[in-house]
Amino acid sequence: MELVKVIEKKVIKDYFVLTVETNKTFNSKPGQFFMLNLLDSLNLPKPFSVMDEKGNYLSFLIKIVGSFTEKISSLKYGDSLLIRGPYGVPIINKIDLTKKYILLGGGCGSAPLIYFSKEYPQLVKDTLFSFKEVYIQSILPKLTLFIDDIMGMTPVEFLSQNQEKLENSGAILCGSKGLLNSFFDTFPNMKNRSYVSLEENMGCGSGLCKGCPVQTVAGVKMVCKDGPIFKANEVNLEWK
Amino acid sequence: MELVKVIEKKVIKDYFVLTVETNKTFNSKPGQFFMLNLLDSLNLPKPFSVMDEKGNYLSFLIKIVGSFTEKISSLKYGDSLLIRGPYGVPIINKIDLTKKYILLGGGCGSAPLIYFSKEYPQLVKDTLFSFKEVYIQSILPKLTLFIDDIMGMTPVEFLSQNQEKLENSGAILCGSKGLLNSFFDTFPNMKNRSYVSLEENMGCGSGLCKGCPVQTVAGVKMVCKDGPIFKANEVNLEWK
Amino acid sequence: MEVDVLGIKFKNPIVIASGPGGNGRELNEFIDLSKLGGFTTKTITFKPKIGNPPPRIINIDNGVINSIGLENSGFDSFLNDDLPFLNELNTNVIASIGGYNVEEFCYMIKNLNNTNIKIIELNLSCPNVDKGGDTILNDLEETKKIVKQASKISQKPLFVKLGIECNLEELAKIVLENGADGLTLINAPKGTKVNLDKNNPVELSRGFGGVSGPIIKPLALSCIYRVKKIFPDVSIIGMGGVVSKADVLEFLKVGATLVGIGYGVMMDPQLPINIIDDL
Amino acid sequence: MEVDVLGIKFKNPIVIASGPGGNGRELNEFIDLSKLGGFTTKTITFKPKIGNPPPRIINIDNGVINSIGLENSGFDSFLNDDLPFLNELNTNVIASIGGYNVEEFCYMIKNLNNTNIKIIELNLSCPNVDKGGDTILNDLEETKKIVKQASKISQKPLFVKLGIECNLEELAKIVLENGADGLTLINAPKGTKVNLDKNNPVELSRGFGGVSGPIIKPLALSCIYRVKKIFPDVSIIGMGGVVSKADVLEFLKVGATLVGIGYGVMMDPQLPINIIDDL
Ligand SMILES: Cc1cc2nc3c(=O)[nH]c(=O)nc-3n(C[C@H](O)[C@H](O)[C@H](O)COP(=O)(O)OP(=O)(O)OC[C@H]3O[C@@H](n4cnc5c(N)ncnc54)[C@H](O)[C@@H]3O)c2cc1C
Ligand SMILES: Cc1cc2nc3c(=O)[nH]c(=O)nc-3n(C[C@H](O)[C@H](O)[C@H](O)COP(=O)(O)OP(=O)(O)OC[C@H]3O[C@@H](n4cnc5c(N)ncnc54)[C@H](O)[C@@H]3O)c2cc1C
Ligand SMILES: Cc1cc2nc3c(=O)[nH]c(=O)nc-3n(C[C@H](O)[C@H](O)[C@H](O)COP(=O)(O)O)c2cc1C
Ligand SMILES: Cc1cc2nc3c(=O)[nH]c(=O)nc-3n(C[C@H](O)[C@H](O)[C@H](O)COP(=O)(O)O)c2cc1C
Ligand code: FES
Ligand code: FES
Repeated sequence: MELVKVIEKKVIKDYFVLTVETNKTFNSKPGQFFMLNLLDSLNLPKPFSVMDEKGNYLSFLIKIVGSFTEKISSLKYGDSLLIRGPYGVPIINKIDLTKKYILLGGGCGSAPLIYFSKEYPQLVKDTLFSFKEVYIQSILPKLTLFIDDIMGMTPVEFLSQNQEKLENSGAILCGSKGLLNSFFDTFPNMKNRSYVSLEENMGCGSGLCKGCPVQTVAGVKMVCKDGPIFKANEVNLEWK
Repeated sequence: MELVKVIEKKVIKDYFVLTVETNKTFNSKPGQFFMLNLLDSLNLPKPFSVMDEKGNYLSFLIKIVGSFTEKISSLKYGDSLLIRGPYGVPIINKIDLTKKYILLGGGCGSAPLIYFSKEYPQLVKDTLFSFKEVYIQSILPKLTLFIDDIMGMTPVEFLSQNQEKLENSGAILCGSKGLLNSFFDTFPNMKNRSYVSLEENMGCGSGLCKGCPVQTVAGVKMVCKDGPIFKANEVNLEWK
Repeated sequence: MEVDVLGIKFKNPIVIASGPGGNGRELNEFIDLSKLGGFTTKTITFKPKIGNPPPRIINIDNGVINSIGLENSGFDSFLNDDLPFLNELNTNVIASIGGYNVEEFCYMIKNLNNTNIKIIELNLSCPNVDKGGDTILNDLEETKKIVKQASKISQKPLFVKLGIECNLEELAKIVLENGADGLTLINAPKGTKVNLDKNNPVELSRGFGGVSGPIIKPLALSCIYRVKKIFPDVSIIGMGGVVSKADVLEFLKVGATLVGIGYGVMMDPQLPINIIDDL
Repeated sequence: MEVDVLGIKFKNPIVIASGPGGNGRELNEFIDLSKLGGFTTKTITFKPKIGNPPPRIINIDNGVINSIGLENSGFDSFLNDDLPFLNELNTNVIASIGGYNVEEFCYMIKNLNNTNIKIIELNLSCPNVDKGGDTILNDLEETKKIVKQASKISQKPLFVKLGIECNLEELAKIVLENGADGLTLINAPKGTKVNLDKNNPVELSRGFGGVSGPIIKPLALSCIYRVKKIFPDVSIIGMGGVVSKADVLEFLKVGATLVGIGYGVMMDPQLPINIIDDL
């Protein structure tokens, strides 16, 4: 793993943006992720999508949901952590490049889409980086966000009222299973024009351990290696 | 357990003096010890002898030998830790009060004897708070120490050359098994005038778990509850 | 949070596990044992046992390896010296007994029948004695015989304490079919610590001891879960690394009826009471 | 640190344990497998197995609970698709095989006899399939039969992989007396995680999985120590929580001949090479 240094940390309640300085350029692509770990930890590292890479700086958007995210949220400027990656297939390698896309992110699922919209503006028809609460704006000030609490509705409800946005365009979705399901329940015919970025509990994060399966039309695939981005109509999210 | 606060920490290489502020007066006596633990630790607490108690301040002399002592050595002013105690029988409750004593401490074994000499100067004939290395003086500046490296000999060798110190007096020893054995090998007839403070790996530290046995003339006893101080001729240090 | 176990009322589901709380006298100086759902004695053997030589305690990450070796002053001394004290407590006493053959177990059970103790627990899984329960379990016929005979004689509910170094599901079946009323799960599994800095790098004279504490919690939870799946109605005293209210709820969730605390008492004698106050 | 195991030279004692390294192709993109003492395949079964549904990985303190369920594409696919790649490597390949009956094991062994693989490992202890090795071990007669037959047919040294949820000493005796040449210790013991915040608080669809990582190290060390005490000359591939050079030395100290790394590869694919460079 590579040692990196915390350069900036912007925290607001349960969200934070973490920027680290690296010793090399990783050339990560939107949709890829890194495995992060604390120094001297005997736990497995955990996956986080790149929100931005610029030279020797990598940024992540992280939600505090448990003990690991809690611990990295309390790192200070100059503290070290360990990373390896980038892993996963870049979104750009999977999608139909003749189309334009609505980017729909839910919470931290917005991170890879934020990176995507910066790198490939020509492929983006519109963005819905959606979050429930207003406060998130204070750590992502330069972005136009969709705030449920301001809009008074979810992004899927918003799209139902503005269906023209989806006409002739694909969608790239990244968020909870709830978000994905509600989108495809509402717009079933989007399934063959959309891509979904999946989350699964990960072990190795790098295609070795068979720990992160998803059922696809081509058999069981690994989210970490064959994804996280998949064509929406090729995966079965209900395998239990 | 009680929450206490680090008030002072003096470190020199592998030794440090730790002073904590407590919310109550424990009225610990020389020879007694506390069980110390870190906040949020799932490990067992570990035993440390009191080197001094003054009002709401407790001091310990600690040698860094492993992961726990390493971790407390890196606590900073104001940090919290957990303690419970005091445990063990005060030296004063065990010894023959009609005698005067040579106090022989080896390394951190000096801690309880330093406290004893402060509380009961009338019972002390002489002190040998012995350490191998000179640097220890910088964190125990007010005390007269026996430094092997300065004297060019061990405290037991020194006593062989100054046997008059042992005449008509008892001894209270606290240190490694090596120190105790070398003393009694050299002065076998001191055995029935001396007391030894024993160390044993501890579990509960408070007489519950039968984790810290010593074989005595009266059967198996617990170092934490029945000791740590024992009459030298009543314990078998070779039980294995 | 009152619990009913085979007709016996426990004022809460928290019991002290056998061992770390001794026979109660010392622990009662720190906490009021009458606040507990129950108290399990340190395993009593027919004859006194001097226990293993030191060291008996090896610290490991999130746990401890112990090699006490069932130090106790024997069954008669228990009846005369410890039981009167335990009888005074307003809590349910569980008597843990260990033995080498069916006669020893039966002698002890007969005598316990005439006392106030509420449950008899056969410790067939101590990792720290060369002969005894641990080796009895390896002999399925002997196990059957002892449990059958014990349950015939016992006028108290009979629990059998098992560990994980056995075919747990099969053994559970055997002891329940032969008359045990409940199971205590789990005893400390065997563990070894190596200290490369030492001349004698394998710690503990027997080369291993029993592992307790949070480090065994996932194993303990799975044992209870698996047994409960096969025997949904069996009463289980669950234990292994319980040090918080959340741990207690997790053990209840997988099917424990009562929850034992051993290591937690060594961390802090006050811990069981803190948990009870919080339930 | 060359090691000789039953006449086979290992350039160092480090082998990849079965499972976390897959069948090598993916891992070889991160490290040069030829630097390893050996590489164990993910357990191969006669027929393809789709494995268990997600989640398959549950993080716990100092370890992981996995419920992969032996996902693999079956023995024939292994021979055709994976073995040619493994043959190219300049390291000793250990083939881990799992089965449901003696015929399946024998078919696979016969076919492995004609290959370059160096050791055959019978995985009789996978915690994550409902039928298979785990249940074979509960039937001592079936275990005897399989090991006896396997060792008769095998022209390669035969290792048997055991876990701790069995009477280890007795089983070790049985498999060695019936022709096994060595033992692999230990497979992941069964563990459960409860997440009180969830609707379905017991994680993993089967309610438990196999526990790996430093959390099982004390248990693994004691298994090896205890077996080695009874069979001082047996070759053992030791594993369970090895993540550092010190861990490797500890496993060698209690009697392992080779040391397997599984979880360590998941932490950091580079880890086995870092350790080898440091030995
Ligand atoms: C490819 C990928 C990219 C990711 N990118 C990001 C990111 O950019 N920002 C971010 O904040 N998070 C991201 N995650 C999720 C992140 O890895 C988890 O939130 C983190 O591992 C939780 O660790 P913890 O110890 O804090 O919480 P835990 O204590 O492990 O978990 C807390 C709760 O979250 C649930 N949980 C844990 N991991 C996951 C998971 N992977 N999926 C769904 N639920 C889970 C647990 O079941 C539990 O209920 C990503 C996950 C994947 C697979
Ligand atoms: C009654 C009593 C009073 C004590 N008072 C003091 C004191 O005032 N100051 C002080 O520095 N230490 C004292 N100790 C010892 C102290 O408890 C240990 O040094 C400490 O627990 C080590 O913890 P660790 O995690 O840093 O080291 P570990 O990693 O636990 O151990 C490091 C090395 O030290 C050895 N070791 C650990 N504990 C003991 C022990 N109790 N006896 C002998 N060897 C041991 C280990 O075997 C190992 O080789 C006392 C012990 C007892 C029993
Ligand atoms: C120091 C110590 C002594 C023990 N003595 C006994 C005993 O005498 N009889 C018994 O059945 N279990 C004994 N145990 C095992 C505990 O009762 C319990 O099964 C095990 O430690 C797991 O629970 P815990 O993690 O809460 O301690 C002992 C455990 C420890 C740590
Ligand atoms: C994700 C994962 C998959 C595993 N798959 C197998 C397997 O297919 N066959 C097997 O014998 N053991 C398997 N194991 C067990 C390991 O080989 C090893 O016995 C165990 O994990 C302990 O070692 P470790 O702590 O180094 O991982 C697996 C372990 C993990 C974590
Ligand atoms: S996490 Fe190991 S294969 Fe995906
Ligand atoms: S440490 Fe528990 S009795 Fe002494």
